[in-house]
Amino acid sequence: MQKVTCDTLVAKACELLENGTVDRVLGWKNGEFVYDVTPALFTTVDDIKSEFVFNDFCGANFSKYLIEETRKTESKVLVFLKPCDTYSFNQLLTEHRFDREKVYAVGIPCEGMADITKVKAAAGDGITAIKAEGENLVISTLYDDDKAVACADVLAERCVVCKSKKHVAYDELLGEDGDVIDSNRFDEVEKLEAMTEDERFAFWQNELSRCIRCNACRDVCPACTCEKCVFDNPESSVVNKAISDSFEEKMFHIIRAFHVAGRCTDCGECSRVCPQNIPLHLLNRKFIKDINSFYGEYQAGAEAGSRAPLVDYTTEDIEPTDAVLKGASDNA
Amino acid sequence: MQINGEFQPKIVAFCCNWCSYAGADLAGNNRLAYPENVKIIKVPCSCRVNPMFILRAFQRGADGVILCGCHPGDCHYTSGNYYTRRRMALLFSMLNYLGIEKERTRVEWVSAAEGAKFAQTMNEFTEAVAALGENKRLEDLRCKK
Amino acid sequence: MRKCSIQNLDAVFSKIAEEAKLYIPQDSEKGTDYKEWTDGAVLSNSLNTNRSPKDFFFPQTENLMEFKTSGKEIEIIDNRDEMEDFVVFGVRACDVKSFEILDRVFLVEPYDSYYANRREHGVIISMACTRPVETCFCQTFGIDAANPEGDIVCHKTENDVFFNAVTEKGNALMERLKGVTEDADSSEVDAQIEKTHEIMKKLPLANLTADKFGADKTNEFFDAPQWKELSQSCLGCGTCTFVCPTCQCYDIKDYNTGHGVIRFRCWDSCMYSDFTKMAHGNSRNSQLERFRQRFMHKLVYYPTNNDGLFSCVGCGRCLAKCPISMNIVKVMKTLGGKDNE
Amino acid sequence: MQRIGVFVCWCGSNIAGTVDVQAVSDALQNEPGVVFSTNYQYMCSQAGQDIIKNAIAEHKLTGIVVCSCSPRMHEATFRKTAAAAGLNPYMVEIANIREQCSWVHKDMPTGTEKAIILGKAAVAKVNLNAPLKPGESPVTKRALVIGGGIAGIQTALDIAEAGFPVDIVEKKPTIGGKMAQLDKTFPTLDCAACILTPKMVDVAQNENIRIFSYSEVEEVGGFVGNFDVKIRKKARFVNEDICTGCGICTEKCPQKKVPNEFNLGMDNRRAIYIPFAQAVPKVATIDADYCTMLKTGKCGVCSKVCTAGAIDYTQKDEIIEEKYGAIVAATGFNPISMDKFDEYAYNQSKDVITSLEFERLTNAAGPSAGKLVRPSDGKHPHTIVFVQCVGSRCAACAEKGKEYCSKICCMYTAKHAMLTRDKYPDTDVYVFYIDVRTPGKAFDEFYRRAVEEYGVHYIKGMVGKVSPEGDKLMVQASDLLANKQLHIEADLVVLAAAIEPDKSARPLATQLTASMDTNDFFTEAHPKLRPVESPTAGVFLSGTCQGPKDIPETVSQASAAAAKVIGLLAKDKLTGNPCVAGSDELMCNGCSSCERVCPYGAITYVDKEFRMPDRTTRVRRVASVNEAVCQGCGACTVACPSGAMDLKGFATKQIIAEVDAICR
Repeated sequence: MQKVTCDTLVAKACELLENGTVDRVLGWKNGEFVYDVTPALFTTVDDIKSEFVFNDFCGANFSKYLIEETRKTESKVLVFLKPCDTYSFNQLLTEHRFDREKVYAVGIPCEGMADITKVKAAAGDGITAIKAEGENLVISTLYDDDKAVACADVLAERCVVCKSKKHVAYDELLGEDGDVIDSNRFDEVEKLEAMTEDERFAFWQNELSRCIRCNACRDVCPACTCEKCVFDNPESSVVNKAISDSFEEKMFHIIRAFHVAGRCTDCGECSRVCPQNIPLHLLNRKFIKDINSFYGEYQAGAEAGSRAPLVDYTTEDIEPTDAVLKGASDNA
Repeated sequence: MQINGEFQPKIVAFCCNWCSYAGADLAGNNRLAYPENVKIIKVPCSCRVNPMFILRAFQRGADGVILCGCHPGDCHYTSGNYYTRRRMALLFSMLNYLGIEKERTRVEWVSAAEGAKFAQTMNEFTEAVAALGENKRLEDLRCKK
Repeated sequence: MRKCSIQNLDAVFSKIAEEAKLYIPQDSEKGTDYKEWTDGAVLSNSLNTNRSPKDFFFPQTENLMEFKTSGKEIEIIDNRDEMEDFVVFGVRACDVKSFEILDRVFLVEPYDSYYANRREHGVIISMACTRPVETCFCQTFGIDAANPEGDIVCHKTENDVFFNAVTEKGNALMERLKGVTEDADSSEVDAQIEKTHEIMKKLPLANLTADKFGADKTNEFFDAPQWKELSQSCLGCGTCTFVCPTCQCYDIKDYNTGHGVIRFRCWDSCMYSDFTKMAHGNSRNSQLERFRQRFMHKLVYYPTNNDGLFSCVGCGRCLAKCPISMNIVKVMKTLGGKDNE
Repeated sequence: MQRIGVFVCWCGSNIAGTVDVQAVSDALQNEPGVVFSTNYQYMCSQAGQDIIKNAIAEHKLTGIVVCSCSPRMHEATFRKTAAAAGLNPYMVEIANIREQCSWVHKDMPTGTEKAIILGKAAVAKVNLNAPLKPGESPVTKRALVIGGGIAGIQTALDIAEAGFPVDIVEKKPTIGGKMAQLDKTFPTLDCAACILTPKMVDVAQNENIRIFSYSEVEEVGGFVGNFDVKIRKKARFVNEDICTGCGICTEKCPQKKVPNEFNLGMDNRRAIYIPFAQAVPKVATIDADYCTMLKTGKCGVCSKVCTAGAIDYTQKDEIIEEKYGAIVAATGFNPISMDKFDEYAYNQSKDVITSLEFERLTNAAGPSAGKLVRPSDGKHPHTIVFVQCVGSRCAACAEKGKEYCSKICCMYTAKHAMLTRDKYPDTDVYVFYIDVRTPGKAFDEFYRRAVEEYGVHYIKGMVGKVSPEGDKLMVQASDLLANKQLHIEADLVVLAAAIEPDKSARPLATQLTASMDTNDFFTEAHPKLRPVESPTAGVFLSGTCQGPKDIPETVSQASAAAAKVIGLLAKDKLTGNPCVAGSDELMCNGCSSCERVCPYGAITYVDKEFRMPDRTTRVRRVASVNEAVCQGCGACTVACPSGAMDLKGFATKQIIAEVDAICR
């Protein structure tokens, strides 16, 4: 799937480390089973050569790590950014969350990452090896013969509806830059909008009632960078660790989505990490779709320093009552 | 809440200090009746109303929440209600997306001179919420009696 | 040992459900989870449930008591419902083992009556594994996936399900199931266990051992330099702890409902920044310390206090669910050195 | 825990008629924190206030709730009562059980129940109230007026007359602005220079006024009462203190081909110049773009002829730093560019001119010494067509013109038409209009005189096209009332160009953190009630920078702005509204959301060092609210996702407590 090879990245990382441009590298470290790649900080060429990996499971968005990383020292850190990661990168810059001077950003092209759940569904349990061969992944399992699965069939949802292959921020680009894509990422949202209120309620009740409040969606989110989240702050009046299928999860997810509205770049990390497979991106995407339709196209992170729609206005903005009607087709 | 077998919705109305709260006072001065289900909370500007307050009201048993502010362009703080308008447009659209009945939330611009509009708005809103019945979709069972 | 054909399993379920709530793993497009059995429910074939069955005995949120105020008076209310009997079917060997680990925490002084109440009313019907996957490492902790514990132990073969009641509770339930099961010998089951053992030897983590860890090893690992590297990308979310069948930490909080106060407990995670926060502040301020706490607890502290028993059962849920794919296996391999790889 | 007293007012029968006041005070007695609860006929009366004062002393109350009429009526009264009894006035909350309860609900049970709930909400809020103290800041007793037109002049004079020092910053070499370019003024037809120039002299002579001409505001910091301003005094290469304004240099300068902007480029001036005879300060200025000496180092004629020795070719821009208590924007207007209005052939023919150019053509000091002649050939025009609303009220052509009415064109066109007919009765004058708008003292009479006494042809309809043909201008127009097309052979066409704010206003607004509308006019603090104040405290608006106006209106507003400035500078200290926003620095992540929604520019960011729990230190960017500038709207509190920003007096916890109490 990937156009850049792991070797290219390793060579680039070693080069920048050796020539002193950076003194550490944020990259992916190989795991036990090919697909369990861990974000890691490399400081030596030896470590990079032996443990750095870049494969179809390197979905993690590193931009959020830069907040902590740039606070550590005065020297630069190398970060590899896929096109979607660069939007988060810019958004964090817009919000003054890290010092741009302390980062050396290398843009890497991306043809989409694989979703291990889809791979397992296609190839069966007990995966022992996954190899990329052309447009396919060849999967070995404990119970079946090797199986070739087309990369396109196991793409993560967020990659299927990829919004941009263009890097909006980098110091250096490996390979060629792509374009912003006219994706159909709002289709799923539209499907929900076309439902009746009752159906939508049933849908979300089913989804959100599975929430275990592990906070993974929030903790991975590059827009959720508060020093202390209101839901962790006993002084905030909304702190609550309990789950109660009648209210708390809805409160958490609505407020979280609202807090990142206009700032969410739709990187899709929230849904990727949800252990309960709740399609959380459908909340954020609803806000993005509404913002586009109410206030004109706006892509958070496309431009560092841009003014988010919720801290802006025009005198002719849509009225809330009309907005609700516009926001769901069954209301018309 | 049921009173004498009839459903009585709980309505929370956030009113900005400069226009809508004064509009509500004017409704009082002119003895324009509206349902007692409506309880007003005064805020300096409609832009002080955090979505969390609205969800909190539903959690605690409100059946409808209405926000009143100065007419766009007339905000005492010049731009507060413009932010309110965007925030609530997005929030209400999101609540409806989650299946919360759209009639339960509303924003209305009421000036200090519009006592009659205030009363009429509250009459209509209360009636609409009463027609929906109890808020079951954003309730917190722990808070029910 | 008794058996019934797979086609007749519904009759068994139906019989159990006559007198107790029955929960079985069921599939949905979002994965597998225990759900209450109702007529027509289909037993899942998958290995692990998303959430572990510890929820049945130690639910994520549990009300402990209520305080009602009227005027300036306070009334204390014990709001526990009368517990009804329930049966959990299809629990895997690793998850069954987790109950022993939880029991050693909750059923010693100070005795947890809420947990005990649920344990007393619950019957565990386990299910031997036949198709372990790459993330399984129960063998590391001496658990035999093919031969689980439980009140009743089940083995599913191609055509039949075999039942072997082990405990008093199990025997009592088996008695009730006489009409829907028949006597069977164990040869088919033995053969299947043999087969599963062969597969287990081939698992990628088959050679992982916990020998380096265990009771009284605190000093060996506490200051290990590797913790820094292991914990550096941890997000501090609670996924690993919440999917873990053996994590047992909880927080007790009060919730003011406006009419009174509900005192409840809910799962807590040692990965959270406010974990064990006290008046003076926090005892573990960095994610490194919190991360270390979790793994030291599983591999060293718990065994120290519990006759060498590890508080990990190798179910592999954290391997599958961690957002950054950091997990106990990587920790054991990194800290345990070369022998462990 | 608070010790709260509850005081339920009967308001005679106004409340007690629909609300069982005894039941209310009994019910609230049991609320958390309440240690005393009573009711009385008229709480606002002296006797009622004494009940409150005594209860505060007797029960050591830390907070009180008055269930009474609207806080808009008596909140101030009860706050004073509390203060008199030694309680912080912000520990008082009012439950509005009259306007919002007894007066709008009919029967006793429902009225009583609602009153109890409103009382509970107020009690819940007071439980979380904290004593508030308004902040104080000193006032620098000096004002800055930006712009030296008639608006700035009037404002500065009024402030100076009241005894406060004022500085005027004018970007041109002289003050006077647009009015100095006008010939006569409507509706009295007195000459603009005659009434303006004495005022300019007054400014120059007033000891309290300093003029920074040929200067611009470079940077504005600080806040109301305490602005720090940097002013760039552009190099004019003439020592102002020495130059006597004799004008010899402007006659001897060999560079003669500089378009004279005062006459809108209709004639030329020298490279060293004094814009007009009555300029203030009357000091020469070298135009560096044209001066041969400055460009090539060869010439020096002006220096040689200057007997005072005022010429200084080495002069550099100078930055002046000054503190001000108040700032007045008086940046004025300009006619819009006619470039986009090809249909009127403005760029094709010299004989299509704007109204301001017409002013200069008819002015005795203008390029034709006051003789109305065609710019192309100097001949007297016999047919003149005036076109109204060129670029004004242009809703459909917003990319070309302006949506608003420029307000002054109807009147000055009537003036131009009338003066033309008066001086040159042989001239045919046509005025094409959409509407004629003459609301103003003696305005409509003026317009009617133009039509009735002077025989100006007023035609309702718009000019479609002006085509130069030979030395004529063929004007194609429609007469809407007669419903026919007109073709007029004109000698001169005068366009009433829309006016727009000066281009310097937008960057200035940014520096002042003052808001603007979409047309770049400054926004008022309130369009009706605070029309001369900007929403940004300490910034005031004078003249057309706020919206189109004529001279009388401009002068009124200029004086109004001055009155507001004087009111501010007369204070030694400013007492703020204590209900202001505040950021919890431990929570703030410095994301800038709050800053972006603040209408007052009250939020800035500072880098602060924090000690982390693990004993390391970390420098973080955090928001800091200037309490003197914050007006307490609360927009920032919702923009802040961390919940770091809160509003005193309307804190999140307080509002949530009210919500809880109401929904209970």
